[in-house]
Order: sequence, then structure tokens, then C-alpha cells
Amino acid sequence: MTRVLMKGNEAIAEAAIRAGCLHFFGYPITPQNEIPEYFSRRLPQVGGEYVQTESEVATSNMIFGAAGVGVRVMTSSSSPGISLMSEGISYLAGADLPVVIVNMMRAGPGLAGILPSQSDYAHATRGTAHGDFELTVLAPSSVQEAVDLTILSFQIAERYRVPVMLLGDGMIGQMMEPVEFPELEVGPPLAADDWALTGCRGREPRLVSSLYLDPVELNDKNYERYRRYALIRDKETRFDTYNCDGPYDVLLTAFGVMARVCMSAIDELAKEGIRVGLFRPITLNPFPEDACRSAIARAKRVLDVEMNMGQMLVDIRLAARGSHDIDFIGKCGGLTPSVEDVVERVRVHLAAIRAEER
Amino acid sequence: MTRVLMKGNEAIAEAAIRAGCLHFFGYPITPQNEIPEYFSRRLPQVGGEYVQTESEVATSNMIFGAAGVGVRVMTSSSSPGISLMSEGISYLAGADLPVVIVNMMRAGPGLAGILPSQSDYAHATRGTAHGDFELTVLAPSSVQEAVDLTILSFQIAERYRVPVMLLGDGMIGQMMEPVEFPELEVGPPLAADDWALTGCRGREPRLVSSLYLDPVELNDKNYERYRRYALIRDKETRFDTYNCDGPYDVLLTAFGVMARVCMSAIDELAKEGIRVGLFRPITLNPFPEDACRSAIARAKRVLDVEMNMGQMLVDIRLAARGSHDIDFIGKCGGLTPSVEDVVERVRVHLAAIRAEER
Amino acid sequence: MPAIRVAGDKCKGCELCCVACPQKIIALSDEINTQGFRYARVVDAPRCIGCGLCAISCPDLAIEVYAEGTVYQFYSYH
Amino acid sequence: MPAIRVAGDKCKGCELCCVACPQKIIALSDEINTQGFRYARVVDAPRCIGCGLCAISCPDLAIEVYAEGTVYQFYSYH
Amino acid sequence: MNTTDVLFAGFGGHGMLLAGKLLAQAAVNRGLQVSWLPAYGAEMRGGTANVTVCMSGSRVASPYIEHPASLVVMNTPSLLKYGPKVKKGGLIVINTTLAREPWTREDCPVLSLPAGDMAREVGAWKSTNLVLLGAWAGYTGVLSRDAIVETIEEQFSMKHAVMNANVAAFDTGFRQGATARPAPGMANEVDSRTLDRGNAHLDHRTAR
Amino acid sequence: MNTTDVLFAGFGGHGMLLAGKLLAQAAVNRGLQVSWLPAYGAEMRGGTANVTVCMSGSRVASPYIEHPASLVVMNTPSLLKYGPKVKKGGLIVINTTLAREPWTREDCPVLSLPAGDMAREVGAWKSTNLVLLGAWAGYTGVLSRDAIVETIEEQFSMKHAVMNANVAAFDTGFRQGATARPAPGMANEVDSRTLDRGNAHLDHRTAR
Amino acid sequence: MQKIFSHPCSMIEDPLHYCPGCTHGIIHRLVAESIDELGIRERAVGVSSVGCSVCTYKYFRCDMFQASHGRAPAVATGAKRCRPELILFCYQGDGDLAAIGTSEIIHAANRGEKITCIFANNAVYGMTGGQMAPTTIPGQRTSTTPAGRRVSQDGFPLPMAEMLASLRTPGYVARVSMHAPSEIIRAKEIVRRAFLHQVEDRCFSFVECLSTCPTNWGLSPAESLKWIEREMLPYYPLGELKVPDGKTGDEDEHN
Amino acid sequence: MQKIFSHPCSMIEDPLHYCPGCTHGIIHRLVAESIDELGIRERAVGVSSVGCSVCTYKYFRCDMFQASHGRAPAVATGAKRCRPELILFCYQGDGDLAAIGTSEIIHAANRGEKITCIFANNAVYGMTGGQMAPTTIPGQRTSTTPAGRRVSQDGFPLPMAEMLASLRTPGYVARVSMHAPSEIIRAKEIVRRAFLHQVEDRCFSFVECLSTCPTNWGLSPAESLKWIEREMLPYYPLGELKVPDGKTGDEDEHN
Ligand SMILES: Cc1ncc(C[n+]2csc(CCOP(=O)(O)OP(=O)(O)O)c2C)c(N)n1
Ligand SMILES: Cc1ncc(C[n+]2csc(CCOP(=O)(O)OP(=O)(O)O)c2C)c(N)n1
Ligand code: SF4
Ligand code: SF4
Ligand code: SF4
Ligand code: SF4
Ligand code: SF4
Ligand code: SF4
Ligand SMILES: [Mg+2]
Ligand SMILES: [Mg+2]
Repeated sequence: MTRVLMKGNEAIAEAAIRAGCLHFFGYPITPQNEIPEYFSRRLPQVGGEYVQTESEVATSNMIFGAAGVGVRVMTSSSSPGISLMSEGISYLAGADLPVVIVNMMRAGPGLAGILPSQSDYAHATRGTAHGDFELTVLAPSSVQEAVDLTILSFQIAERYRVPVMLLGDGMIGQMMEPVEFPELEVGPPLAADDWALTGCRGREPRLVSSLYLDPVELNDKNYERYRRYALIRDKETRFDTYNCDGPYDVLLTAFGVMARVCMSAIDELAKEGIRVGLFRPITLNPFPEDACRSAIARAKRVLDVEMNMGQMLVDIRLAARGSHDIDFIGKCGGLTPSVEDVVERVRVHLAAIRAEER
Repeated sequence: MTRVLMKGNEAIAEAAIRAGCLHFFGYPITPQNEIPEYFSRRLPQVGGEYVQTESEVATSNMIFGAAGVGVRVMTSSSSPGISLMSEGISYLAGADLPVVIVNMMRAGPGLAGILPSQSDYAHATRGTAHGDFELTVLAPSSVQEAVDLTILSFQIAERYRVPVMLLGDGMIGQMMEPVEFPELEVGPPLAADDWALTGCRGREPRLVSSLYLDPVELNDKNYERYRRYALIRDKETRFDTYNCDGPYDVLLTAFGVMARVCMSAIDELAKEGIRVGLFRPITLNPFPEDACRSAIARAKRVLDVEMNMGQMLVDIRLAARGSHDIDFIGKCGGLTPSVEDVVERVRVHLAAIRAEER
Repeated sequence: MPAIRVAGDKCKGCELCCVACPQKIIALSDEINTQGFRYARVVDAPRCIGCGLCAISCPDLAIEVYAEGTVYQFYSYH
Repeated sequence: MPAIRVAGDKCKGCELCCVACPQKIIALSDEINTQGFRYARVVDAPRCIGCGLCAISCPDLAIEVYAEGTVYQFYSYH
Repeated sequence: MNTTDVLFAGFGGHGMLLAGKLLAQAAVNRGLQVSWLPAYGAEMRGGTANVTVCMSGSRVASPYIEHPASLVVMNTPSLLKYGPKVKKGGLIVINTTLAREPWTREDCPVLSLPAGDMAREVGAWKSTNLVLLGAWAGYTGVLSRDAIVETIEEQFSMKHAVMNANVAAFDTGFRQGATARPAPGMANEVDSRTLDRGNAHLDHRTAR
Repeated sequence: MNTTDVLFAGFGGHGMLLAGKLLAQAAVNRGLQVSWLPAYGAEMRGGTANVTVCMSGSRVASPYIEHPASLVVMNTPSLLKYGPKVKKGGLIVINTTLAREPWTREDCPVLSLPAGDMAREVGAWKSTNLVLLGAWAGYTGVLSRDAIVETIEEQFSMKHAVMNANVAAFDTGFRQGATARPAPGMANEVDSRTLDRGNAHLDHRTAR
Repeated sequence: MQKIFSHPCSMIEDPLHYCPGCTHGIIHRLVAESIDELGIRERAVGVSSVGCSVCTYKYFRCDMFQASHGRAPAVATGAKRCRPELILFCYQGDGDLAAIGTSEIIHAANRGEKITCIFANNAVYGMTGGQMAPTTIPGQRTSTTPAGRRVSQDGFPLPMAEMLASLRTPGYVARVSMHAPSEIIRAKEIVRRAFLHQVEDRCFSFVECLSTCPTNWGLSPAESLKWIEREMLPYYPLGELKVPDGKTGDEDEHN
Repeated sequence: MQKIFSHPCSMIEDPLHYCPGCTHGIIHRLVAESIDELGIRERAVGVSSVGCSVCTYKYFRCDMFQASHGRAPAVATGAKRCRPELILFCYQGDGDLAAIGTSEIIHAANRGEKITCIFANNAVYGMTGGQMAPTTIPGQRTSTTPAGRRVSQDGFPLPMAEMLASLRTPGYVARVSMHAPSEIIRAKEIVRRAFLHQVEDRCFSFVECLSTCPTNWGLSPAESLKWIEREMLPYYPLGELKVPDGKTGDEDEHN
């Protein structure tokens, strides 16, 4: 396996192709344009199909059609484009279609800016659209992890027949890092034998739909889907910790690239013998609540660091169950909390802890 | 003041007109069609303007234009239509425009069904779209309250320059109840003297925009907006309780019409001398967390009742801060938890409490 | 002799067949079918020419047309 | 005698004025302006006929046209 | 007056929503608290059309009633669907013109009348719903005849023919209801009904 | 090798992103962990174009660096913006062909060179970026000349003229960097630099 | 006796849920008959939209999608691009296709997606209770134009077929009507041609079908047919508006 | 000396942020000049869209909206319906108007909104780095059509002006180009007319302006003008495609 220096966006596209995704539908938007551009070059080479759509609304419905005929399919966009897909995502979930959607977040709300941001956490993890459903959301913190999670996204999507979102801050799309691709080359064909619309030769006609005229049926269907979500929660919840083996006074919580800023801060403080832990959810939904709770339980103080106004705080607070007040550093609009910001705030907490102890 | 028997949808439209909203833009969707239909009849009579839009996407941008020139404006839709407005709502919030959006929720996800539901709680209160912003959300439980909250919605929207959502389950739109309208007749003109686009005669040109090219400016703008949200939280948070004066073993939590189902259950149990309390948030966002916490603190058990898969549970759990596990009754897809369902579950809890006491 | 058969329970009594029939031999019965509609029936069967215009016009696919021997078609449908 | 004035610091050196000028009397200087571009200037001022085509073609509104006395316009612009 | 409720059930076009609305409006006119909650069908043509009307002297809590205190049905499908849901002891009013199959519930008073035929008899072809409303009102006495008739007159003041037909239909039903001793079950066990039959201050009625 | 980082800053078209990419690729070729993080501008034409390259023998934690360990700037605006942000003791490499105004920081070694002119001198008009990269590499010794030159050759193997010009530009910069004693500040206080100058197992270089 | 007209195989036999006299049912039949005749049922995939025909999927005996409001052509595009061997058709109403779905149909047509779109234009939003559609006729009363559509306010009816015909990308665009047996016969042939263009992998095809909505028009089914003829035809002229270069269906057969 | 040509008052004097030779700047000027000449600056409200011209609001000295991608005509509709005394104009690129915003422009035109839309068609998504637009020319290489736009895959360029002209609702629809001074002069008059139709409360007006994108076309500004002429004109014929009944602007002046 060779290490290739690659932009996150391109690495994601290549990873998807290695996972056997030969169909991509998308509409341009910064900062993810390298994804469609890469697909537009590569897919014709591997016998796939790249379609530039007329809008993100159309995109979300095209992948509905593509997944419905049982092919592996992906799209990507960035924040405002993802908002436009809201209704479509609800339909995808309602029709139990496996698709992978990449969101390279940029600053919001509205047009706002194109600089990196993490301000779609809430939209991705809660209330993506109308109706009862959940989006499985994975957040990579390095280009290599973006590759790995892209492949995992397809696996989860297909295993549980759910739409999956890969949620990156703009940074991870634009950043280059060396990556290794697993030698899947082309993934196994999607197992859609019993539901995909492939023409009804030799079998009863099939239906891909989110419409249920009978409320009892719809209620049952929702409960069945939530049982699948529970399975995902059981089997697929992922997280990472850093420096959490020993004792620590302060726990940092962060996701995506922000977690690496926190790691640098931790390293910085470690030079002075100060021990700080880090909890990083990899699956933002399902959120690794129990693991987070254990990590919190061992800390005196908890500091959440995000490139937004505190959207993951809800999940950290739910995990804490009131045991800790959660402090927060948030910058948005394209600003990034720095190593220095984190170090400084940790020192404030350490001072307070010391004062309390006295 | 006379009491008129009116459908919720029509009462909302009339209340808006009384509040001085003479402009309505909307696209048909069940179960809120009486709103646009009412406006289409009434607005020409009062010198207003009814515009039937080509889609909900267009709608959300038309009200952007209308609010931007400083007029009071409203739209309404139902779940899938509201999802399509996601991007537009983010722009409205980002440009600080006061508008009122009605969502008469129907069952989801996807097309699902048109029966009443509460399954857009999460979309309304969290992660309505990309970016950091919040929607102020009000949930009426009677037609009279729908009238009152419609008027309040305009007041909040204009006072704080935010989009406000009136969130009703389909029932409240279709139901008739006697209502009284306050004699506002026509509300005072909107105070938009210092920001609305009215032509730059005698002043500098103005801009209505959500774009901030400088990240520092955008960051500051977001913080400024969140200070306004904090003000709303301080001044506008509203809730209701029922039967919470005396002691109670079980607390019910519910919003909208479901709270009235709970009230019937409470009355039913009261006949046997069983005391059960009810906490009903009126502002779903900002959620009355402190009041909810106090109500929870006095109960042994908490039972949340919703017409969805448990979307308000997040807020109840946050309020509880881990002090109670929250039990839940949820039906969705157009099914409604009944008085009997609630009574029965309360009995289970009472039995458990008694068992514990022994 | 050509003939039509109306599936009484699929008929919704819309009378489009009555309008379409060049022989004007279809009318609604006074009876009500399982769907609650008065349904179409032929009132003067011998005059049916088997043209099929009734069937073509029926939105509810309630009419079948039968013919014996050679059928002359005045228009091409199938 | 008509003349043009190029706002050197607004010019981006695109040469569209040079192309448009029927007298071919505009060229880029070798100097660089504050924006970092070689900018347009008139190389043979006396031959300017004040037609304004350069100004009309400039995407950066960098050109003003001046004339003395009566101006004959061969096209209507304003 | 305690809270009571009634479910009107039929198909679209049967006018059950209107019957419920007239009742609700009459109750509002008499100062009651009221809710009128239709169960609208899926975005489809035809199908069932039902409405639950709750009335109360104080406050209507839940407008959504799983087990209604009384039921007025137009046809067999509605009867089969909702008949079993009525509260024990609740009144069931059946239009036997359309619901011909024998049906009964031992624990409820059942008032069967050929409302369709009765409407035709009084020349009010399209007012079967009003006959049924009249029967329900006559039997339960929740609202007086006058209260409802005034409302009918008010609502149809622009269409005199319809108004007269509706009043006639209502009256023929009302008479039937007021004098009926419904079979089977607890026809005479008036107390087991949750309805409070003679609330004078609400009803202003002169005679039952 | 410890982690180190360098910020390349200039305007769009100056090739600073490319300089960073060549460095990053060279580091990858030498088995290092690397991140290359551009600061892309708003959706607008022109403007700044910067990239931060982090290199480490073990693992790059934060790719986002507020205070870089070294800075390579193409022009005045970039210098004014990022010069003050460099870590105390960090190296600052300045292209005086475009950044002509005198500028200094007392607490950093500053290596000023007329990279634009030098590029032209070796016939590589468009390779000012490579001169600057060379100077940085020569001075810091983080990667050997060969490591970077091999990468240049590899990346431009299809365009020989460009390749040769780039190598020439790099070399002229490298020589300058390797021999420079930058003014002012701690030109000789090599230890104060966070860069580890002579990491033999990584660099394979024969001579400094 | 020989059965010379009956139910097409590609439709199930259950009763349709449409109102009496609603010509959605006829259009369905034309589609099913075309599928039968071309022998493509086993590779046909239909896309039902949101409108009264939302349940179309129940009636066709082939694989079906139920798409979101207005987006059926996007769904069909996604499916067709991934499995070109399938025959994709959309069935959409005028609210669906000419209002919220304007963009999707235009771009599918303009990209030349090899799909077949059947467009039931009944000048009104049937399912939601008869609101004005972009295709509503001037003066027509609807639940949101109580005084009739005013051209000064709402413009003229949107001519979808003409707009699609104005595109340069080759395609087949036609308008037919259900208002008389002769038109239905003509429509039958045109719907079949539309499918044929896809079967022969030629181009995008689109058939606008003028259809009734007796319920929301407040007319009897028979009056509704006359209403199409009198009110709709002036705005919606019938015929083949566009045929792909050199291939106009069996030209000899019909003019 | 008399100044016979200079900066219009309705534009600020700061440098524009466009690439050298990008004709967005010329189109801006035409708009500003028209506003000046009609004396409507103090009641003009512009709507800038999302594309390279996203900052248009910085350049016009009048009230401005910044609208979401593609929806400027909806924003303008909302504003105009509420304050008909204002003069609303949109400034949109081809990605914005002809892709994501297709529906909004068509319906604004079809309802006959009294707004003026200026459409800068440069056959590419400029701002996002030169991806294919619906208006891209067959064979044109873009960052998402590395082998050039293939008609079989992506269809022909979308003729927005023709499509809008096919609507029955009265309106003013024209196409102009920036590729030569003579065309700019013609364009100037047409843009003015478009505004005039609004000022005189007549109808919707739309001007498609063929514009360059030297950066993403990979051509010099001068070559770009030639490219418009050679590559774009065959697909985008210039002229007034539609004029409102009985009122065609100063017809005598320009054919
Ligand atoms: C996003 C969204 N908006 C609105 C609706 C509501 N809706 C359902 S059907 C319909 C219109 C149907 O009209 P048409 O397409 O003309 O079909 P018809 O019923 O007339 O056959 C609308 C607006 C919806 N389901 N989804
Ligand atoms: C919803 C949404 N999707 C995509 C984008 C990204 N985006 C910004 S500008 C643009 C296209 C611009 O192209 P065009 O309209 O042709 O303008 P030009 O830059 O060519 O002048 C796109 C796709 C966005 N901002 N919002
Ligand atoms: S086949 Fe022809 S003649 Fe016979 S009933 Fe039908 S329409 Fe009339
Ligand atoms: S056309 Fe069909 S549904 Fe209508 S009356 Fe005739 S047989 Fe019955
Ligand atoms: S005014 Fe005419 S002649 Fe003079 S420089 Fe400009 S283009 Fe040339
Ligand atoms: S056209 Fe304008 S910007 Fe271009 S070179 Fe001439 S003066 Fe400069
Ligand atoms: S409402 Fe109209 S379109 Fe819908 S089924 Fe009835 S008649 Fe047909
Ligand atoms: S990218 Fe193209 S459209 Fe955008 S400013 Fe540059 S030349 Fe103009
Ligand atoms: Mg319709
Ligand atoms: Mg463009």
C-alpha cells in the first residue's frame, strides 16, 4: 500500500470509487468542488456515470432514483446545498434507501461565507427535515479517516438501509495529507436483490415509496425503522479518546479537525506535566453517549470546543446528565479556535480547580 | 367581543390580518389549505396581496423579499413544504428578517401521510437548516391560543428581528373551536425605518443580506444574533402547567393538542383521587428549561407524551439533568395517543412507585 | 353481433360512455352498485355496433367489448 | 481635440480598450499599478477621435472621455 | 354541564361534518365550550368523513376522543368501524336506511331509525344527516330543539328552501329521538349515560 | 523529528500553494507525516492564497496553526498580515522583490532575499516561489536538497523546461538559505529555532 | 365471441380511487396499453408523483417509485442513468410538473434524458382541493382564485409543452386531450410513440394530456369534457409540437 | 473640455473585484446607466444573486438585496408585490438563473411580475471554478467536463431567452452580447428599454447578456470576446425575442 498525498475531497471521491460507488450526482458548491470534479474525471474511466444536476433539490431526488434501482450512489455538497436536500433526505429515509451524502460544511447561516465551519452539526444530527427519522452521521478528523469513513458509510448505509452523512468541516476537504487506500478496488455489488427496482421480470412488481396511507402501517414502519436505528446505535457507535488513560482534571470534547487542535493543546500542556483528556465522537449520530459519560465522569471540568455556536453541546450535556456544567469555546463564520485559545481556557479551569481545592 | 366558531387554520389567517399582516405567500398543501384559501378571499378585501407561489422554495424567498422591504408577511405550509424552506429560513435568519411561518405538521418522513403529527419538533427547534441560528417556535393547543400566538409571533418577530414559527399539529388546523379576536383590527405599521429597503431617497443605500465576507464580522454577527436569542429566552419563554399546584407523583409533559389529551387523562385520574401534573411548553424554542426542571423535581416519575418518536424528549432530558429517567408514549404516522393510553401508563407508574415504597 | 360488458362494480356512473356511444344505447341503471353509484348498462343491445368508443372513454376500465367474426375498424386504436 | 483619461489604478490591463479603439492608439504601459497590473494608456493622443468605444468596452469603468465644442456622435449611446 | 361528546360518522357527501358543525354552533350560541374535530382522510378521493364534537359548560380538554360518549352513524362501514368504540352505556344512533344489516351492542342504548326514508317523507331528500342529528338531540336532550333549530335557521338564512327542509328533517328526527325507547340494552337505564339530559340553564327548552 | 510547520503566503497566482505542496510531497516521500492546509479565500477573485504545511516524524496533530514556526512570504500584504503571527524565534523568509518596504521583527531570524530577481537571473521567471522554498529549506535543513529536488523532478517529469527552471530556482534559493546568516535578531542563535536542522535519518543529505 | 377491448395487462383490475368521470383513469390506461403493446412491462419502472395520481403505483403492474412532489423526472433520471436498460416513465399532474417541478422537467428534457413523461394537465390542484395551478385558465374560479384567475395578477396559463418544445436538445413533445373518443384514440398513438422513442433509445419524450377534474371544476363529467374543449383548447393547442430529427413516429399513419 | 463619458452615478467608484477583462463590469455599467437615465436610483432595489456577481450590492448605489442561489426573481417578486412603487431588478449568472433558479425565473415571467432581470450568461459557473453550466457550449471544456460538454450526455445549451419568450404572458425578452462595442451600444439601449417597461408598469422584462469568463475559459480577455462571437452566438442569437403587445420600446430607433 502506497501513501499518496491527496486533498480530502479527492480522497473521499477515490475512496467511494474503491468502495464500488460508480455513480455520482452533484451540483457545484465551494468548498467541495474537488469531489464532483474528481468524479467527472474518474468515473468515465471506470465505467461509471457522473451527472451534474440542475440543483441540490434535483440531486437528492436523483440519488433517490439511483439507489432505488439498487446501485451504490453518492452525492456531496456544502451547507446551503444540504439544506436544500432536506426534503429529499426525508424521502430517502422514508423509503429506506442506502445513500451516502457528503457535507463539507461552510459558514452559515444563509449565504454567510465559504470558510470552514462545523455549524451543520444540529441539522445533520437532529431535525434534518420533517418527520421521524435519523441520519447516521460520521465525522472524520483526518484525510485518512475521511477515506476510511467513506467506505464505512457505504457499509452502514447498505447494511441498515439508511442514508448516511459524512460530515466534514471545509478544512478536511481542502487539506492534503498522505493516505492509503484499502485494496477493495471495486466493492462487492450492493445486496438489493429483494427490494430494488430492476424490472419485474419473473417476480411481482416492487415499490420504492415513503407513502403509507394507513396510519397504523406508517406508525409500524417508523417503529421498525427506529429498531434499525437502535441496531446502528448498538453496533456502529464509534469514538476516539486521547490522553484519557491516566488521570485528568479537564476533559476536552471536540469532533472533526477541531479534535486535532485540541490534541495539539493537550500536547502543549503535557510539556508542563498537565494532563488533559480528549473525547472525540466519530459517529455524531448515534452519539456515543455512554462513552462520553464515562469520560466526563472522570473529569473535574469539561470544555467543549467547536467551530460553531455550541451545537454539539446538547449531546455533551445529555451525556453529562447534569453532573458537570459544560464550558464552551466556539468560533464561527470561518474562524477557528486555536491551540492557544484552548490552552488558555484550560489554564483558567486549572486555576479554578486549584482554587476550589484550597 | 363575540365568540366565533372557526377552524384553526382560518382563525390563524384572520388573526394575522388583525395583527396587520396584509401579505401572504404560499403553496398549497394539506392540512393547511384553509390558510391560503382564507387569505385569497380576505386579503383583496383589506387591500392586501395574496400570492400563490410556484413552490415552497420560492415562497421562502418571496417572504424574504417582502420582509426586506419592511412589510409584515406570513406564509404557511406543512411538513414536506417546510423542509423545502430550510435553506430560505436560514437566509431569513441570517439577514435578520422578521417573518412568521406556520407549520401545520403532518406525518413523516417523506410523503408519509397527511394525518396530524408532531414530528417536526426537532426540525423546528434544532437544526432547521445549515448554520448557527435559531427559530423561535410557538405551539398552540387550542384554536384560541393559535389566534393569540399568531399575534404574539408577529410581535416577537419584529421586536427581535427573527423568523418565528407557529407549530401546530394538523389537528389544530382542522379543528373548530369558538374564538375571540382582540380588537387590534390592523396592527401598527412595522418598525422597519432603519433597515428596510424602501428606495434610498434622502439616505444612504441599504443592504439586506446574509453574506459576510470577513469571518471576523460574521463571527461577531452570529454572536450579536445569539445575544438577541438570549433576550428572547429571558423575556419570551412561555409555558403552562395543569394540576401542578398540589403534590403529584407523576408529571406528564406534552405540547400542543397532546397536552389536552393529557389534561383529560389527568381529570380522569383525578376522579379516583390520583394527582398527576402536566407541564406544557408554549415556546418550544426557547424551551422553558428551568420551569420544566422545577416541575420535574417535584415528581417521582415523568411521562412524556407526543405524536412522534420522542422528539421533545431531548429537551425534557436536558431539563431533568439526569435526575429522572423520562418515560415516553409516542404514536406517529397520524395515530394519536389517547386518554386511555395515558391513563393506563400512569397507572403502571403508580404501581411501580407503590412497589418501590413498600 | 357485437356486445359490451360493463363491470357494474367498477362503474362510477360518470356517463362518459353514454356520451361517447354513437348509438346512444348506454344509460345509467336505477340500481346502486357496491360503490354506491348508479352504473351504466346497455338499454338497446341489438343496436351495438361494437365500435368500442364507450370502452375507450371509460375512465374506470369498466367496459369490455366483444365481437363475433370479422370486425371492421374505423380507426386504429391498438 | 477629444481625449480620454484612464484611471490607472482601476485598470486591470485587460486590453479590451485597445481592441475596441478604432484608431489603435491605446496600449499597456510597462509600469505596474497598485493592483499589480500593467495599465492602459494612450500612445498617440492626437489621433483620438473621442468616439468613446474604449470607455464603452472597459469592464472596470477606468476610462473617461472628454471633448471640446460640438461632438458628432456616430451612434446613440446615452 | 359536564363534558360530553358525540361522533358523527359517514362517508364524504353524507353531511356528517355539517351535522356536527350545526351542533357545535348551537352549543356555542348557548355559551358552551366546544370543539369540532374532523378526522380528515388521506389525500384521497371519497372515503370516510367523521367529526367529533365535544361540548362542555367549563372547558373542553381533549378534543380527540378514542371512545365517544355517543355515536351517530350514517352507514354500515361507519357503524362497523366506530360502533365497537363507543363508551359503555353510550348512545348509538343508526340510520337504518343505509345500515341495514342487524347490529347491536348489549351495553349501549341503540336508537335505530330509517333516517333516509324519514327525510324523504318530509320532502328533505338530502337531509338525512339532520334527521339523525335531531334524533340524537331529542334523545339526549343535551341541547334543546330551539337551540339547534335557531342555528339551522341562522346558517341557512340565505337559502330558505334548504333551511325549511333541514328544519323539517331535524324535527322529524327530534320527535323520534325524544320519544324513543331504544333497543336493546339499557334503554331505560338513563343514569348510565354520561349525558346530562336536562340541564335547564343551558337548554332553555320548554318541552322535552 | 519533532513537528514543525511553515506558512507560505502570497496572492493567488504566486504559486505559494504549489511551493507548499512540493514540500509536503517531499516530506511524504521521506516517510514523514504531513498536512497541507490552504486558507482558501472567500468565493471571490484574486486575494490571498496561503498554505500551512506541518511535518512530523510521528503524527501531525493540529493542521491549523495560528502561530507558525516559520513563514515564507511573497509580498508586502502577506508579510504585514502574517509576519507578526510567527512564533517567537521562528524563521521569516521574505521576497524583497515584491516586499520592498523595510520590515523586521526583533525576536525572529529574518531571511530577506530578492527571490524574484534571483529567479529571473537563473532564467526561471515564474519560479519565485521555488527560490523562496529553496531558501527556507537551505536555512532550516528540515528536508535535504535532494529530497525536494527529487520531488520537483517527479512532479514535473512531463514538462522538462518547467522542471529545469524550477530546480534552478530552488537551488539558487537553497544556496542562499544554507549560507545565510539572517538579520536581525538571532541569526546565530540556532537553538532558539524550533526546527531540527540536521535530522540525518530523514534527510539523507551529504552536505549542508 | 372474441374480446376486442379489455383491460390492459399492465394495469391491475381493482377499482381506481379517482372521482367519477376523472380522466386520470383513461390516461393510465393509455400508458398501460402502450407498455403492453411494446412488450416492456418487465423492464418498465414508473414514477408516480404527488397529486391525485399519487397512488398510480397501485395500478400499474410494473416496478414503481413514489417520488416527492415535482421531482419525478429527477428520480427517473437517477434511475435511468444507473440502469439504462430499464424503461422509465413519470406520471405527473400540473401542480406537480408545472409548478413545483418546473425545473426538474425542463432540465431532464434539456439533458435529453431517455425517459417518458406523461403530464396530466387538469388546470387545477386536484388533490389538495382545487387551488389555482400555473395551468389554470384565465377567469377560472378555484379555491384560491375566488374571483377567477386574473391574468394581471397570475399571468397566463403556463404552456409546458411549448416551453419544452423550444429547447434545442432533440426530444418528442406532444399535447393530447381526453375530451372526446377521437382525441383519446389519437392520444393513444402519441403515448405509444413517446414510449417507442425511449425503447429505441432515441430521446426524451413528453406527452401533455388535457384531463378533467369534475370535482374541483364543479361540473359533471360530461360538462367537464366540453369545458376542456371550450376553455382549455384555446390555450393548449393539440398536436405533436416537436419530433426528434428525422424520426417522427410512424409518420405515414397519422398526418 | 466637456466630459462626454464617465462613471454612472448609480455605481460606486471603487474598483470591481472581477478578473481582468470579465465583462460583468460592463453589464453592471449598463444597468447603472439605465437607472441614471431613467432617474430611478432612489426607488431602485437590486437583487444580487450567488455567483461572481454576488457582491453586486457593493457596486450599485441603491438599496440592495443579496438573495439565495437562484431565487433572486422570487425575492424581487416578494418585494415588488409589497411595494409596487419600487423598481426591482435582479442580476443573475447562468448557473444561478439557468440551473438552480430555472423555476423561479420562469414563474416570475409567467406571472408577469413587473421586475427586470439581467442575466449574465458566461457559459460556465465562474465563481465556483468553472464547472459546466446548463448554458455551456457543446465541446466546451470545463472543470466537470474534462472532455468537453457532450450533447449526448448533457444536452444542448439551455436557451433561457427563447424559453421565456415562448410564454403567453406579455413580457419583454431580449438577448444582447458584450463581445464588441457595437453590441454593447445595442445592449445599452435594450437594458434601458427593459427598465422602461417596468417604470411604465407594463410587464416583466428580461435581458440575457452574453458575457466572458476569461479565467475559466482559459483565454485572454480579447480572445474571450472572439469566443463569444464564434462559439456562443450560434447557440444564442441576439435580438429582441419578445416585446409586449403594441409596445416594443422606441421601435423607430432600433429595428
Ligand atoms: C413539497 C410539497 N408541497 C406541497 C404538497 C401538497 N400537494 C399534494 S398534491 C399537490 C398538487 C396536486 O396537483 P396536481 O399535480 O395538479 O395533481 P392533480 O391532483 O390535479 O392530479 C400538492 C400541492 C406536497 N405533498 N409536497
Ligand atoms: C444552494 C447553493 N448551491 C450552490 C452554491 C455554490 N455556488 C456559488 S456561485 C455558483 C455558480 C455561479 O455561477 P453563475 O451563476 O453562472 O455566475 P458566474 O460566477 O458565472 O458569474 C454556485 C453553484 C451556493 N452558493 N448555494
Ligand atoms: S361499442 Fe360502440 S355502439 Fe356498442 S355500446 Fe359501446 S359505444 Fe355504443
Ligand atoms: S364510462 Fe365507465 S364508469 Fe363511467 S358510466 Fe360508463 S361504464 Fe361507468
Ligand atoms: S475615444 Fe475612441 S479613438 Fe479615442 S482612445 Fe477611445 S476608442 Fe480610441
Ligand atoms: S479596458 Fe479598462 S481595464 Fe481593460 S485595459 Fe483598458 S482601461 Fe484597463
Ligand atoms: S379531485 Fe379532480 S383530479 Fe382528483 S380524482 Fe377527483 S376529479 Fe380527478
Ligand atoms: S471567474 Fe469568470 S465570471 Fe468570475 S470574475 Fe473571473 S472572469 Fe468574471
Ligand atoms: Mg392538476
Ligand atoms: Mg456563469
